[in-house]
Amino acid sequence: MNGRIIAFCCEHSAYPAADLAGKLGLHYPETLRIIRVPCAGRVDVIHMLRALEKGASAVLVLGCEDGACHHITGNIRARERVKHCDMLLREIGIDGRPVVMFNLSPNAPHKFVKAANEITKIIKESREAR
Amino acid sequence: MATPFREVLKTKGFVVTTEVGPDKGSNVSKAIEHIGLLKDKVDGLNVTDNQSSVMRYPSLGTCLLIKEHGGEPVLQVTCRDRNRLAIQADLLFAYSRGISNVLCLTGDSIDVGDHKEAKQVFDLDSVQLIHLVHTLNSGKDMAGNELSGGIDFCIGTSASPSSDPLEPQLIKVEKKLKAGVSFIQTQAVYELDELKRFAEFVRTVDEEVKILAGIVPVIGVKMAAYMNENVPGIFIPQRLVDELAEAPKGTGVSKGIEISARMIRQLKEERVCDGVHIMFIGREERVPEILEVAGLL
Amino acid sequence: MEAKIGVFLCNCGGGMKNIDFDAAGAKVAKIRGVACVDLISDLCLEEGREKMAAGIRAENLDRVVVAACSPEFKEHVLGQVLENAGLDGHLLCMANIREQCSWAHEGDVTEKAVELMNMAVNKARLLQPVEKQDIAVDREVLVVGGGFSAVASALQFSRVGLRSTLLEKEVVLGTATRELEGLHGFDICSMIDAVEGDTNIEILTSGRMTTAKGTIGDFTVTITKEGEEISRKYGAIVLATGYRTELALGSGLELRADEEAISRAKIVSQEQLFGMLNDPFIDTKPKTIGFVFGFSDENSRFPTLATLNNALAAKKEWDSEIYVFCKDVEVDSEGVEKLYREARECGVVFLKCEVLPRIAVDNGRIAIEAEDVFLGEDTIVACDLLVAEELLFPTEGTAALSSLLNILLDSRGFYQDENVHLYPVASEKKGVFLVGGCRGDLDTGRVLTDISSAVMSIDKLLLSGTITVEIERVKADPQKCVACLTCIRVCPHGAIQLGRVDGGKEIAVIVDLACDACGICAAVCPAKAIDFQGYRDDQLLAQIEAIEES
Amino acid sequence: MEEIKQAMALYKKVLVAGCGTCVTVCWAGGEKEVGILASQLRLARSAEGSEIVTLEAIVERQCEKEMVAELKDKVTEVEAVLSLACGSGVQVMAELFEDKPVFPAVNTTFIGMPEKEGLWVEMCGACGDCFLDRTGGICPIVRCAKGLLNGPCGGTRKGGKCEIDPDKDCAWVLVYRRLEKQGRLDLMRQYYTPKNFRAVKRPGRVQATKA
Repeated sequence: MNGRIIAFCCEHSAYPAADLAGKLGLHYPETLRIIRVPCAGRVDVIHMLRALEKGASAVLVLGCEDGACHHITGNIRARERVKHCDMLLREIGIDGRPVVMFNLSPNAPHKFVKAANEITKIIKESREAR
Repeated sequence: MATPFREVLKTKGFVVTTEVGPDKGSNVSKAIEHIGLLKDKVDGLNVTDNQSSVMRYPSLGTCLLIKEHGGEPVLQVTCRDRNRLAIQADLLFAYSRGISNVLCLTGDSIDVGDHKEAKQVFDLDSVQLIHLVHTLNSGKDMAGNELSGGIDFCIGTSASPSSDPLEPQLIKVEKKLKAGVSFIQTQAVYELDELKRFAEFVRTVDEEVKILAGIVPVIGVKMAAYMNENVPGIFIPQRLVDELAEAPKGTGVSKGIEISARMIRQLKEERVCDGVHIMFIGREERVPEILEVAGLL
Repeated sequence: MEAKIGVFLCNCGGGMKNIDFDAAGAKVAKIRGVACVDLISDLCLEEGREKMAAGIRAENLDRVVVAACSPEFKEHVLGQVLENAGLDGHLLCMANIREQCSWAHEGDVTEKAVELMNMAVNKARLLQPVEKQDIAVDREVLVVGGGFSAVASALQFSRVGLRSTLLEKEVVLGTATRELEGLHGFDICSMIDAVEGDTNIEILTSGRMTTAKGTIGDFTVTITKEGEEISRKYGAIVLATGYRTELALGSGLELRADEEAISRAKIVSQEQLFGMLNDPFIDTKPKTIGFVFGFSDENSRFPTLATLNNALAAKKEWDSEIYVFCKDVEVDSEGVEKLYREARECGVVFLKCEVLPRIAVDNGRIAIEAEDVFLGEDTIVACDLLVAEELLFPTEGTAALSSLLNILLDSRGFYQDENVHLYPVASEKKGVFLVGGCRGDLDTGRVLTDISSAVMSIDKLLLSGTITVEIERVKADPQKCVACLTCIRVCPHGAIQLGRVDGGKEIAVIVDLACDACGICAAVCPAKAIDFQGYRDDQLLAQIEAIEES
Repeated sequence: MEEIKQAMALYKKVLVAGCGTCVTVCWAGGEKEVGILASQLRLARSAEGSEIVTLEAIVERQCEKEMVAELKDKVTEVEAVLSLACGSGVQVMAELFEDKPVFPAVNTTFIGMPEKEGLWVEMCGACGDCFLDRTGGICPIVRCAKGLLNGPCGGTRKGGKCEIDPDKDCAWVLVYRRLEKQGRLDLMRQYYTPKNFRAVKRPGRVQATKA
């Protein structure tokens, strides 16, 4: 594991929120690597799994708030897939490398930073538990 | 010796039957106890066939016990566990040992029982099963082969007068009646009017058939709620639930018995049906109490 | 052939002090496929961009990575630079080393910047050009409805030079609207006159849409009018099908059944009250009037406006005593604050309540009982007339139209806006717009705003007669597609159809004009047959792989 | 998955083979699922500290020998094959490459149709003695939990739902409603003799007689 967190960020919400966080000087862990996607609904289970295979310690999928998805159902589908991916990981006994979905709006940089910090905390706690 | 059930149906004004539920295991002492207690108080003793798809001591075996102890058994046969070969063989055996009443049922689904991974059979359905008994009665098996030594069963079946929607059920009842049965045992009923309507329908198809109303005492509000929610084809009206709720703690069973006995009296007085079939699962020993309160002893 | 990638770094005129650009440049130069690395300090200026174009030409690059600020700002401009240098704009990939690296962290982040560039180079290697094409569009607009929003939309379309058809199911335009116009303060009759005299507007009354096929710029609609079928082509469709209301009687605001019969006539809507106020022959003028509104969570400003106007008129015409029971008076539309002050000054009493008042019959009058949250005590007012809260519902044909056009309805049965904040008058189907009451907007001001933005959007789309479209940016591979219909069923924009390419077997065909490039189809495809240039599976995975290399 | 994981425990290099037809359409064994399963296997192995090499392939129709044969090179390379095809695909694969162990990765359950995107319902039991003409086009053999031929059992729940699952419709109530609508309820009143459950002798074998 190389400690990277892969964050798939929807270009209608999370990506501009991340930009705004930078602009406002809100800091978050350097391990975060953002991959821009046109909609959280573009992110498939295989992308999440491959990120873990390549050594990521966690995967974030960040999409629009409920009811505000630019593509109507993209964020809902993304959440279902994250849930499915979580199930697949539990099947093979992998825990402590979370795959998590958050919803936020483009003007919510604090929520973006919170998501980044929260997942970092989860990873840390599960590492200490082991 | 008990009077053959067929004779009872023809001659007695108000027929009373009840059930003996076999135990899980080979120890039959409890069944024998129940048989002794009930055999002279009722006209027939039904034995359930792996009821609710829970595996138990067989219906056939318990019927033999009843016969041995001088009672009149009614063999319940479902289509769930046996294909047409097994059913025919069992019926031949039963008749050869003096069992001459059979109740033809579809059977609950495997999914509700305790062997959920078993293969369901349902080679026949209940209408086909009735036809099958008639075929055997005529001295032939289903494949048309002659039998050495015929049989002569008195055939009954079941019906659900409270189903929703009711029409498809009635079509099925009509088919069963046309196939030829001597008696119908209904699912538990709590509304007199419902049963009246059902009996009316039955009479339009078959004037001879005897209708035995199903009686299941409800012994508490919780049981009522559970049955309304989970047991298909049963509807317990609110006024009965209220009556149960008002009963002092610890008197639920007596209250249930009282309500059932009242229902039986009404059925008899108003001549709604030709008899009752009492199902008091797990409390067979208190059946005489119902009969007593209902004035049937 | 291996791609020749050029990397252009911009230090934002010294705005990223925690990155060592020389060191970063040296590292990036070693990545496979990188042909040149240039540090340009002013990519946001014309000069910087000219340097970049020159670099592309000089090195004969075929892929470009720019490491600079967020692509949100400059991606389209830099794409143009590539186009000017003879490359397709889609061959650009940006590494966001400013907002998401330098500015997001304290201390030296050179290494992270290099990693981000590595991710971008990995992706750039796999980029492919996307062809563009001008597609001719129909310049006519179909406006469904015949009320205020529909008629006003048609008039505005005419003003910008677009022809439109008004499709109304009733025999004449404005049937339901005529009764509302006084209350809403517009004059539907003269608007209808204007429409009838306008050669840019065709009126189809007693007509219903029976089928609708196609996509933005190219809708084919069949209309049934008096038993006859008419087929027409339109570039865009505007739904202005309005709303209907019901008095919110029930859930508390109701009379007992025995009281109902005698006193029901004393409960009226805003519209009925307006009618009474304008009836010169009214026999008895109510001495006391109670208004109840604002308890049903409607989003509209209209109840406040109607109450204020009606209350002022009743004061003036009848000199009635007036009590208003409401949760909130919403005065944030233009001129409403002034109306509210006027109402208070002439003696209208406002009572703020948190829960819906109870009503009962008292001596032939209607008693309204509620707890005033300011006084903290129960207040009972006996009224001769109660103007009750009204609930809003979509008109009866809404559901049928939505399924014809394949657009969603919200939980209340109104058409669903594509995005409440960003694109309120667009439906999720490109080229279908929603205005006025059918999306829950009632007050005239807001409806006019709806109409203007819809007309502006459509004008921009259709005026030139063509739309420039990216061709096959999202495409199903005919070899791999098994026509399982999954993508067709999930596409939120209704942009995928079953069709044949070059007479082959039936497969999923993505209509470029209607596609909004979300990639949901590419994610769900069980055969992995759909490629989305720029966000292809291999392109996303190439970025992921970069973290392993680091 | 636990089953697959255990089955694969002995091998270091396997072929994960999907099928491009039915199982792709029902989201069980197309390229997407092949990719996910392979990734899951690799992750599981690496979590145990070992490794597994996975090749991935899609066969247009895994029930066709000629099409499966195209995988020869890949199969030669690996120690075992994990097939995401239906039961027949798995068996064709196993027959064709007799020397390699072939493992099924999906449990084939039924012949159905999509009710909506992502939901499939069983429609046909391939009994070989079709009854649909008498039931208004609703198969009671598979859509009734008990496969009854002469009407509903006594277990029908309120509103015409099935005894075993309140989310499923009682097939016989559906039959009743459809036949009622068509004015053909007499079909339901008819008595149907026991069904020929051996219309197809297992193992099934059908020889086309046309051309």
